[in-house]
Amino acid sequence: MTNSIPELETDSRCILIMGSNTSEGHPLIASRIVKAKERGARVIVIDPRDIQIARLADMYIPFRPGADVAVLNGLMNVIISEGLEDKEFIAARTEAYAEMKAVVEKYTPERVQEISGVPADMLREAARLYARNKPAAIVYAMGITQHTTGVDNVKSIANLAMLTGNLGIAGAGVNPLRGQNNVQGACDMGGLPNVYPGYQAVTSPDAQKKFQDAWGGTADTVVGLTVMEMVNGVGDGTLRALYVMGENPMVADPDLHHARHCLEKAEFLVVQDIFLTETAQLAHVVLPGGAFVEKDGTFTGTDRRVQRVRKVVNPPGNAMADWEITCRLAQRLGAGGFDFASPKEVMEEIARLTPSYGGISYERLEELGFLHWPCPAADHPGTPYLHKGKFSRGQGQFHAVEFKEPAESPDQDYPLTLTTGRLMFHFHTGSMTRRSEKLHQEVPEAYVEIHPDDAARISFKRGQRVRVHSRRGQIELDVRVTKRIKPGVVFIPFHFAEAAANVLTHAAIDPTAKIPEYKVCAVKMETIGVKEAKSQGPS
Amino acid sequence: MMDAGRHPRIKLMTCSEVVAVSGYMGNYRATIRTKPRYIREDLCVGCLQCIDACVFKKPRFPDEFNMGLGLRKPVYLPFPQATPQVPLIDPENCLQLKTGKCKQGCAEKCERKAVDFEQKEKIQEVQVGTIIVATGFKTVDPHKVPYYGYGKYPNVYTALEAERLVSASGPTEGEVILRDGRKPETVGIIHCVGSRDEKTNRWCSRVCCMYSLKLAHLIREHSGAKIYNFYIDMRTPGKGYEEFYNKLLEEGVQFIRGRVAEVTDWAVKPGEEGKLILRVEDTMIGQVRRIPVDMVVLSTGLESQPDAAKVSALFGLSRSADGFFAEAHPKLRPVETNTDGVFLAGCAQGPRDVPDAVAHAGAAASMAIALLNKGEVTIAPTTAKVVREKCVGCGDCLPVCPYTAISRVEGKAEVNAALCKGCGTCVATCPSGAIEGLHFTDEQLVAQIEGVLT
Amino acid sequence: MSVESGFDPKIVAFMCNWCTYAGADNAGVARMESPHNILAVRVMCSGRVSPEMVIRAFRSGADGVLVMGCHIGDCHYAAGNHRTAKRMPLLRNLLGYVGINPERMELAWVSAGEAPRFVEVTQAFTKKIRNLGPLAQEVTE
Amino acid sequence: MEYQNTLTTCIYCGCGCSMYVETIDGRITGVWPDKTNQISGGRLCIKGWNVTGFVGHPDRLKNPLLRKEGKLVEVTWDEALSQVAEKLSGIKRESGADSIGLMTSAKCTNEENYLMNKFARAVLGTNNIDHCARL
Amino acid sequence: MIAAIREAVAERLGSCDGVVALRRRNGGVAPHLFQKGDELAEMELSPRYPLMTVVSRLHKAFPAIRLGVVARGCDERAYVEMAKRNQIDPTRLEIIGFACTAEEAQACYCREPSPKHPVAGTPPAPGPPNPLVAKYDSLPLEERRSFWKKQFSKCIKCYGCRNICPECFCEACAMEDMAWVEPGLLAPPFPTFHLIRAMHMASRCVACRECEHTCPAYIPLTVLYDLMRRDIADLLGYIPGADIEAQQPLSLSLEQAPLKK
Repeated sequence: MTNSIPELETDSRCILIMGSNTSEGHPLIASRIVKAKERGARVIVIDPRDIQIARLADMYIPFRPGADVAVLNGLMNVIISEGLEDKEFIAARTEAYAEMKAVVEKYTPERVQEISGVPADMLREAARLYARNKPAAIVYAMGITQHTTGVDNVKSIANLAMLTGNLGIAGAGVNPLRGQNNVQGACDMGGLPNVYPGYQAVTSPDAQKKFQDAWGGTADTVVGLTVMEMVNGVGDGTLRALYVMGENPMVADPDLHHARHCLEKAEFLVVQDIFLTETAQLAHVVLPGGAFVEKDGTFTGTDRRVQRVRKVVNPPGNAMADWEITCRLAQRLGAGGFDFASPKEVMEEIARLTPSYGGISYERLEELGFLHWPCPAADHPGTPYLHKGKFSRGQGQFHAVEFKEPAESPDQDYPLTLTTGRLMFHFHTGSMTRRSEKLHQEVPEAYVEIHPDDAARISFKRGQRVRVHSRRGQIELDVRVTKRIKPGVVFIPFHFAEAAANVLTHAAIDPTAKIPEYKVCAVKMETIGVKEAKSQGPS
Repeated sequence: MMDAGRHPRIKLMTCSEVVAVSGYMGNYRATIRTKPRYIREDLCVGCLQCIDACVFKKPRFPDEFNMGLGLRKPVYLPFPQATPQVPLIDPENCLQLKTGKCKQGCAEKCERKAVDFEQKEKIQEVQVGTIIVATGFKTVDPHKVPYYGYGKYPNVYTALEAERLVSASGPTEGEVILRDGRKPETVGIIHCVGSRDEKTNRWCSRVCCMYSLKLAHLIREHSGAKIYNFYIDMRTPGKGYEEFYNKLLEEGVQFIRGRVAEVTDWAVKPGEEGKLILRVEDTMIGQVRRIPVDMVVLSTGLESQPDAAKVSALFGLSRSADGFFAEAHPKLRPVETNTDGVFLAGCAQGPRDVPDAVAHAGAAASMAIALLNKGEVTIAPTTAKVVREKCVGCGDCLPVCPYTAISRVEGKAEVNAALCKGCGTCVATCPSGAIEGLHFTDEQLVAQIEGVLT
Repeated sequence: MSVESGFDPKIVAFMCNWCTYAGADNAGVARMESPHNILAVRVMCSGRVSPEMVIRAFRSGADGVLVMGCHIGDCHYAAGNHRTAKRMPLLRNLLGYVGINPERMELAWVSAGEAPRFVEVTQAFTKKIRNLGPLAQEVTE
Repeated sequence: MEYQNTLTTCIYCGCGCSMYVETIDGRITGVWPDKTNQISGGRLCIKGWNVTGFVGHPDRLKNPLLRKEGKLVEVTWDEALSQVAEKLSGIKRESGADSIGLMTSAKCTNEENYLMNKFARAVLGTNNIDHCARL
Repeated sequence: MIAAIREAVAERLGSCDGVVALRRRNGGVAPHLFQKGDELAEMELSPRYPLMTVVSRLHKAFPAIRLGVVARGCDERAYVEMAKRNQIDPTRLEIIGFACTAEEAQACYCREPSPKHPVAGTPPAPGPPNPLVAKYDSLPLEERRSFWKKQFSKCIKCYGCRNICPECFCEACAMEDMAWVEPGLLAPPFPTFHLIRAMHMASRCVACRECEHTCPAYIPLTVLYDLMRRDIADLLGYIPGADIEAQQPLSLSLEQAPLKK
């Protein structure tokens, strides 16, 4: 996030939520938005599903999944045509505005209505609401990114923010809500094939030299493989070994039949986790890790907020904290520089090698509770919001982005659009939440949300189950009929391995980010026998 | 009474009362207090020598059995057929017990040394399977009907006192002699005293008509006096009862249908001096008459014992509006109560005469024995059951149960299925749904709600 | 919404087995006319009806709820209805506080012998609910 | 008799709520929301309140497992680590570091991610390290 | 004020095995069991936590220990209701009470902003009744329904109101009972989910306001609970937390605890 979460409550005068089921995905950020609403902030929600956060929105705009760029360009079209853009900000701090403007002018509200189903006047009203209430924050999540046009979507959002000067000021910004507790930290720490810790590019010789000197040895300057490529790699033998820590690709990866096929053929698979997940069951070696209450360390929240994690109990049996396992394994391989006594010392090394974490230490965290990176020096207070005065790359770059259809759109054979996503009560592949009794009892098994019209079309009756087919596979599920979804669109949560949504999704990925398109694929549905008639209540 | 005393499987505990009861059907524990008799039952053979040897040569104290008409000594046998045939010593009047200074003639006279002034009150606990409450009735206190002059005029007797007068073993060996020694020539017997009357008891006590007829017959036979019976309705429901009534009609007993207004000694007409005058409206001839008599007998009705409230609390019984103990069902279960294992026998449940009481008691005994013989008991399936893991022991349910079927065991509630009647009030009271009402569980009732609404 | 509009209210009536249920039975045996809207759910004692059950009845689509039992003092289990007499007024107020018309819920003592009273109570209540109109949609969506 | 409240950060979504995990004699007995945290401010979602729900679950892995004749069998740390070390160094020798891939985790701590990235690059010498940020 | 309380605690550590209070730790404040030798300087008085829940857990975990607790008015009232329901053993607890400040009493709309025998702090004037109660109580029916439906539609079913409540100590909770509430729905079904708790609060709520402070959807829950407390006082003359001897009336018969109107 370019800005920090509290600003939504205290400073934002308008919050545009797109592709984020905030109440379920980020409940306490939704709580800040509820408070902001009470303070008079305007809330716009753009989502194919009438999610809970939409119920307190000033404007709720349902649209066709995958048509994100069209809608965003449409908003910018209205803002420019009505002269609501921040001309001064554009002139002073951006570049390549003209090319973007040329593309955007083609996206009249009428055309956008045709592409995305958003009524023209609703689009105009939303654009005015966003432009006229500054500072305005854009909040988004996987609804924007999990597309073959994911990068385009994010660029369009950046365009919209820069167009209205909503960057570098409190309460504004482009705010991706990172889904996991430490996905931000994992990226910060170099858990990506193309960057060292602190986003220092692997392709830069200086970076390579820096780490070569620090560690006494490092990889070459060629970008490594992504998750998808690694899975394919073990499948076709280009990769002979795969070491998986705390991940469950067997449920999280797209096109699970393909993923299973590859992983089963891996020559050597090591899985380090706290449960025998679906992936671990295929492994040659399984190493028992420690849960978060069994180790010390830090997490970095979605607004770059570094906070302490403290050990409360010992790991069960002979399980060991993950950092200890990595150190022991490294020492076993004769490597130096892994004899850390505690995570505190690891953080000291991180601070030395990662500019943005330069001023972060356990002592400071103990006293302040948290620090926002970038925090270059020990006396630096941390940076709640970025791009104040100047973009790190200098001038903000506009991108001319054309709308592209998603990889797979509905057709006669598969008339419905499937979108997948999260639930309040579960987390990712459910290995933790489905083993927490109070969460399991809320949603014990998978279901599909369908609109009454779609239900009627397959003459669905209460208590029946359905089988959902895609070109990749099929799964059987319970059903929840609700008006809170756009007709023609169905939703399946992806937490349930036995009815994995990702059996249906396809593996088409965004060319740059290589992120699979979970949010859109074409499916069809048929009813199957009645499960023992559960009292569904008056759904 | 004799047979019960001697029956090997009946343990007769006289001078005793139940002070506490706990447990439930099949497992009752009763705590019994036995007052001291001051004569050892195991030693005394009933020769009654001690009575003669008492320092009081002549009986001086009112004999309760004869309603105070006769007298007795401090050491006495309550009544001739008393079981066990063992005298007892009245602590209020016995010099030794009252003052500690007496020649103890009785003790010396008794060769078996049965007299024991040191005897103390004894408390013991008894394990029983079932309980039969047969605490009987009390006759209506005649003072409640002041206008009949009981206590004001000496010659107004209650039926029970009259009974003692006509009894051969009574104070007057059967002679009907008034308190002032005269023999009555005319006797008036008033029915429904304290019965069928808003001011006292509304119910008919069922037995007074017949015992009034019996008294009429006996008094006439023993004293030759002229008998008047004043009644509202002559109720002779039993076998041979109506025939007995006809016999009395033939013997010339005067029956006047009307409720006696009052009994006074105001002599107005000649021949009324020294007599008790009963003013009554004779509804047969529609006139008010004044009947002078020498003696008045009040046929008092029956009501529940004064300590019925205490006894009902003791055994967990409820009481019907008339104060008698409430039976489980008036027609179908007259001897059972709402607390399983506790039965009612005789007038404790309501007024009835001897044959009915015997039949009622027989029914109670058979029900109790049937229960004991079965060894185990089939209880209603719709009882409540506590799911121990869910119960946090807050105790909100404990005071709810009218049958005290819920108790706290190791910090958690537990329902005693034998006592539970399945009303389900505790199930609804429990905030965390820790008590399931079998056959009426929440799920079943919700299914019904959903069923009727679709 | 008056009668013509075809709104036929659904009223869940919790009836105690010993008094009201028997009273209803007697009403039927005596060929008395009681409204078909009354949907009976038999419980052993009115004390068995928990507030949660009444709320669930509304949630499941009832337009009105009647809780019926023995008169105070007549309870087959001595004091089951005492607790009902205390819970239901509290619940009735609470329903009012969250905007469900308290008139939609009533507590009525009807003994086994009062068949006419059973008919009178149910008819009056049904008429009242008919005037109040359906609650169902407001609660669920 | 030991009663402790330890402040930690939630394992689930990216909000970054923090809470105190309550332990009595080392046993986890509850969770208290941290009222001073800027985001949660004394409030938690259902996952936050039940954040320790899975910790004591019987399914927790307690010992390293090694696949022998197709079945995963419990082994000692020593045997497991040496097996992994030999295999990885052998593959690195025969086919080069880039024939090994590593997946780190968004649920592990910064320190653990850093060490994993250091292990991949410094020890093995490959840039094949990614995690599910992109999933 | 805090100095006086620290002294009282230090002295109580003589007779008690430990004193439950708040402690500053890891950059925040949390409940803690102070025992002999602990650093009392770390003790704090706010932000508030339901300390009686901690006392209850410790009493159950250690059946023999004797505890002290630093308590405000609402903590003591919570203790009274919990002791009555066997969650805290009164014979093994000593209360070190202190009065709230005037602002705290105002903020909490608290009628009794002090325990009965405070060790420190002079009891301020009671706070005004929550103005929202009168306002929503006077709204016409339709407006009330639309208001509460909108409020409850924000609920994210975190169970926080129940988890933080000192009076919600049930092992199994009716709000999670499938018979009453269909699981897994957001927002939870109106009105079942919320009215179950409101009904239970009638004879238990001691108005400590923690539920409202911990609600992520900022739902004015205590408006409902204040109304329920008013009702049970009017109907049955019972004030939760007032008298440890008084049995809660809903379980008693009409003879034992009659209806006042």
